[in-house]
Amino acid sequence: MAILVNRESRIICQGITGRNGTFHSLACRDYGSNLVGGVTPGKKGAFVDGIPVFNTVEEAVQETGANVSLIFIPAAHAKDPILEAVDAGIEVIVCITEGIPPLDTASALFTVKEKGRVLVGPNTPGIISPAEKCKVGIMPGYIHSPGPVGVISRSGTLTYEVVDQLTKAGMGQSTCLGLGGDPVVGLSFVDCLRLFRDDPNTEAVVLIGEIGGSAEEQAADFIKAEFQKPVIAYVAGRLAPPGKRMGHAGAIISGGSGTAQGKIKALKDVGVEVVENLTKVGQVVREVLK
Amino acid sequence: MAILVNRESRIICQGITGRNGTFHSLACRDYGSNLVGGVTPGKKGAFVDGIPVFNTVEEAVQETGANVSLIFIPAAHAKDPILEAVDAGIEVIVCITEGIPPLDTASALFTVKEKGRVLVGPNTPGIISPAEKCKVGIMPGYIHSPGPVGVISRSGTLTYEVVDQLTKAGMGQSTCLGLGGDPVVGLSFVDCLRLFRDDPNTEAVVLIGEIGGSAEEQAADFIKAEFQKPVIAYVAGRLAPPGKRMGHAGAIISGGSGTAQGKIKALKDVGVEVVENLTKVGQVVREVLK
Amino acid sequence: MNLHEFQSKRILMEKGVNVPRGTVVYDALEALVAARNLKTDKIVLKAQAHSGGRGKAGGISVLSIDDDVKKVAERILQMTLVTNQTGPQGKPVSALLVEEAPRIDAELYLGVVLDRNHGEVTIMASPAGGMDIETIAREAPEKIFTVKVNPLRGLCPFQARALAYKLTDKNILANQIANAAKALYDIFVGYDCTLAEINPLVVSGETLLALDAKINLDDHALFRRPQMAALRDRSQEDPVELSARLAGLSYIRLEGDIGCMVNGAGLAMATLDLISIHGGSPANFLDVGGGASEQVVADAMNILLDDKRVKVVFINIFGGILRCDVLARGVIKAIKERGLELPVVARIEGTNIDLGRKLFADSGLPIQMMSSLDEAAQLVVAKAKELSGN
Amino acid sequence: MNLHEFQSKRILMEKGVNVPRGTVVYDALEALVAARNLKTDKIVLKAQAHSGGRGKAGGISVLSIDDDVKKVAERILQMTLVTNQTGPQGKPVSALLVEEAPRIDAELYLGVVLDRNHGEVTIMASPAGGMDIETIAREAPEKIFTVKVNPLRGLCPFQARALAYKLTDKNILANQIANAAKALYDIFVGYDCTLAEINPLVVSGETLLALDAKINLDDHALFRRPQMAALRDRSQEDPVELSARLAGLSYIRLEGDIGCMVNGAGLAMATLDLISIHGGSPANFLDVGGGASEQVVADAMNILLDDKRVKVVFINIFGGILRCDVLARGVIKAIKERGLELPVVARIEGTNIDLGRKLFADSGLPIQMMSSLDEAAQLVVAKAKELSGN
Repeated sequence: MAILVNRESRIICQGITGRNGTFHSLACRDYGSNLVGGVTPGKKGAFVDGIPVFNTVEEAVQETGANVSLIFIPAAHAKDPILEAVDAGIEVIVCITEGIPPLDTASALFTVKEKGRVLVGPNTPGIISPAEKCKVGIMPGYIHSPGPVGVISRSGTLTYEVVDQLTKAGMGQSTCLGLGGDPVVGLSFVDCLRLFRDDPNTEAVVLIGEIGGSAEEQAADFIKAEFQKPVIAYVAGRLAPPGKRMGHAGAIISGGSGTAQGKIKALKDVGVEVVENLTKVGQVVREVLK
Repeated sequence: MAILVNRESRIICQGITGRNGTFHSLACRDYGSNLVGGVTPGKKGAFVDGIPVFNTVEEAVQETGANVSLIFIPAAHAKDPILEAVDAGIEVIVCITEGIPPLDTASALFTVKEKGRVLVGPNTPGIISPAEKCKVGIMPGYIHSPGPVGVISRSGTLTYEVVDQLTKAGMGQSTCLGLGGDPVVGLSFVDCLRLFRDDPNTEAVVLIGEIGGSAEEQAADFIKAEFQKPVIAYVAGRLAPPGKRMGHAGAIISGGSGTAQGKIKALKDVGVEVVENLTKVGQVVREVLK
Repeated sequence: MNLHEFQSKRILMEKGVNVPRGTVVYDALEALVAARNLKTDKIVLKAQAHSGGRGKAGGISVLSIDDDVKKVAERILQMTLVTNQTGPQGKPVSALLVEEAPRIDAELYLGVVLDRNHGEVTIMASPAGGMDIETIAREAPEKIFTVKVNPLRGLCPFQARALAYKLTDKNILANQIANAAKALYDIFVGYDCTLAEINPLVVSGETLLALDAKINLDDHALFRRPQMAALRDRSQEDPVELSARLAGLSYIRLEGDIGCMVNGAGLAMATLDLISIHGGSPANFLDVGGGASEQVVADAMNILLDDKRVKVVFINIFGGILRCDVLARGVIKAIKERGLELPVVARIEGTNIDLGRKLFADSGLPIQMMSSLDEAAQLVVAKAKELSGN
Repeated sequence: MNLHEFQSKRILMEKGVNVPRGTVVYDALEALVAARNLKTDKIVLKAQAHSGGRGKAGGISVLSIDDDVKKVAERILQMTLVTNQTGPQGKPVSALLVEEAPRIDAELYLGVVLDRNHGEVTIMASPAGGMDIETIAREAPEKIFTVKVNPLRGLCPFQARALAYKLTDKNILANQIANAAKALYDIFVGYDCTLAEINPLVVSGETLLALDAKINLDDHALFRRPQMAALRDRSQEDPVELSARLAGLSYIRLEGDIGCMVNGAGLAMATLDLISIHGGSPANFLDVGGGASEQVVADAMNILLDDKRVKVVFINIFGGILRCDVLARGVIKAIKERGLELPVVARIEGTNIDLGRKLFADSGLPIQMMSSLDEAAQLVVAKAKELSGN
């Protein structure tokens, strides 16, 4: 078991004939994911290393029964494929694209929510469920291993760092997700915690936050109200100066809100084990799970 | 009992300080309706014959607990007050205004439906529930009487004609509604039939249709599937030439669809008693109810 | 309000849709010059009038440049087009469109309407262009593809693209179809249309051309589209309907001999139906509206009395907002000013009925008052038959 | 990207919001002429620099027209403004805004931001203008009124009106506030802003004036707002941050002495935190990004080595998309071209790690490779302390 994606997921890639689309579609398939098709308007009838390409998501869904989509479309045009996926009935949409204008994301998200779908990202490394051999994203698959720890993060390489520690410490992962580094993203910490709460194969959750917004504070409220499994957290950006975007568009302290200190406090206050030294996360998780 | 409005309804009028707004608000109150307030931006603190006026619907709802609104705002600006009523929590919105650009209505309707509210009209005479002494509209109250017949219509004076016949024939009405003569309107025949189906005080329904659109055909489908009470129908416009708007913007036969003949057939096919001579409607209802 | 083909095509061009090269002209010599300036072999002359079926009615002529263009142009410009949409009185030809006749490899259909049931804008496309959409719907419904557009979200590029790929596999055409769909949607929403249609949209080599186009505007939104309202061609409207509209009345010409004045659109339609049931034939639909003043009622009465075809006038009023006394004053005013040569039957009911009846009685005018609507209708029909000698 | 006050005010004016009369000038004599041309008694000189707190830092001066305007203008134009928002290096003054100082009866606040949690555009208004919104939120949260706007539906007139009536009962002011809210919303959405703010929005008699305005644009949407991108004032940017941005890097200047190169924003922040835990102080945030090429890595290395403050360089890479061999080649390339005078500590992990380690080993460069991140950080901090003599 896992959350959101698993061995039954039927995955398409929107933008499959682009450089990144091709590379990562094949990497996902190599990992074990069920890549059933791809979409590039005007390329119907082509194949990417055996994966059939369609003109529209609607066609791809009709022909392949796809229910998950991985999007690699340049930021300036990325709103449209998200809406296309929603309208075609795709349930889980993973948008890797970085730098989509936030108003575009916000407007697409309105339809995503109205139709009850899941958008992971944008600006996310994606999702991976190791025991299910299902990877829908750009993370290096080999650092993951199956196990009982759910990982949710707003960051890419920082997650790899933590996952690497977990795997090396002998603790595999149920599902790892990146929420995305943009100011407006689809799936939230709370959404993921709700899913992990109901996933019997997840015994503990590592939550990797960063400065900006209030997603961690909302996670804290949710944990207090209805999350019983142990949560270990790390929050990046204690040294970030206000008003500066720390690489991620969403990682910005504005007007004194969204600081790492505030988030750490909120999480500690509801009993979350907050690790201050990044390199100790694996060790702390092991102690908690013992 | 009745549908949609009753003696508990707390009604405000948007545009109460205009000529029609004032006249009909007072006429509704005279009939017995619970007119608790009115809205005209900039007129806060004024009173219309004792009825308090507010700047915004939000304020009016806060101060009066209103849940029904009657709208008299010129067509060019009527979309905004509908949305204002929805956002302020008004449950039943009766829009009398005629001639709202259909794209404006369509766009407002999207929010109305998303929030699960009821829009009656636009271009409707309104709703009246005689036994509840509640009138929210512009119909002449005195021709109505309490009783077991529900009346739904796409027309104003044609309804008065029928109601007059019913009252004179000794058959009162539970609730009478005008759906509105515009191409795009909120509440439909099907919506009303569903409400009348569940209203114990309604024993039969008179459905008054006209050319244009397919509301009558949809009503026929619904009646066949899940409406057991007797339905007596009249459909106006058998002589209407195609392509001409017969007074109502919505009463237009386009490309051979929306004809009276087609609607009459659809209704007859599902066992509805279709009266061809308007002047016999009262008589037929009496026979059916005997 | 309808636009002419040439007006619709200009709007399409502004939105980037290709149309055949051409010029609109108003006389035969101009037509000849325009035809020569096209510097092409095959040209087409198209009558500009608000009606479909212009071809069958002789309003469209495909010619070689060596033919007598001037003579054909002259003939078309002088026509009154009678088609199955115009009624027997026909429509005058307002202008002539002189166009190159392009090579046609395929004819598509593209149209935008408002879906009344869901309040969504609907784009329809079909590979079976050339015939009207109702015919396609009847004969080959599987050849109609539609996209529904939520008015808040607007048309998304993927929707236009998906529709286009249903008509063709060729990318170069699909892109043009998608662009045309977007243009047509923008026109529909941007100008508040009731219909925006390109039929046929022809494939001419690798280019898509709007060979014919129809844009109808919603009268209720013209107030905010003044640049469109300015395109109205009053010569295409029935003069009586036009003057009624200017007086604030809703009037539709029919083919019978009983002049009808009613308040409310539904009751007006029902009145026509009732006359028909009793074997009569109404000359018109006329709704004086809920808020009619004495003057508007008088204007309405004058329109009926001016109509040479009318043998008897039937007034059917259920006073709601319109009070019966106002109605009576208006009717009496009109008759007093011009005299009365026709029988008038009136059935009035509703608000201020007693006052209305009294005004009629006191006027001394020979207006026959009836209290039963059914009997009133029968009487009107009988009188009309008697007067027409049937 | 931020706009200057005078740029923001121009945009507001275009959208129909009143601003004080004024002129932007670039030297003191111009300032004097501009002040006289205002033909008013009381004027204000405002330093144009991308920072709040300009008043406290001496960048804003209210003068009588009889004062020595030229002298004050000269002083301000030559300033480097150091405020609590600029960091110790301050911001140069790019220009001077010379304005009339209007009568002020009340100070309101009006601002638009994007609500990250719900993806709704949020308009905030307060009668407690003049102080910043965070201060109002802390000291008088009941004085902040907000309207959330669904991006598909857009701002409805009633929403702007309702917000306005929360600030005033006077219709003449309420209409102006509603119009200003609409203008600010249109600017926010029309130009893809991260912030559009008027603070204070002053009541001056019966007129509303935007006394100060701040419009910040979203860098990710500048591609579709070329007219806005053209307003960028590069003199307001840190030169190193600017050149890093042009090289495709994300660099933020900090105040310490340890130069950091990391891939990924989160890991980069975490690396700073780790250095801090061990008592060190980073000189910068530097994310080379996932898709960095050898050249981009080399550029990043050069930025660190060019920084006179940097005593030791810390490379922390977890290769995902970025392969460790590419990283190694870029670092080696930069060092080979310029030589190396600083100690470099590298901890690399992930994709192609063996190849990366081998490249470093074969290069013969004195780069200290570590496999434990924690130990690497400790080593870096120790080296920095040693070199600074602490």
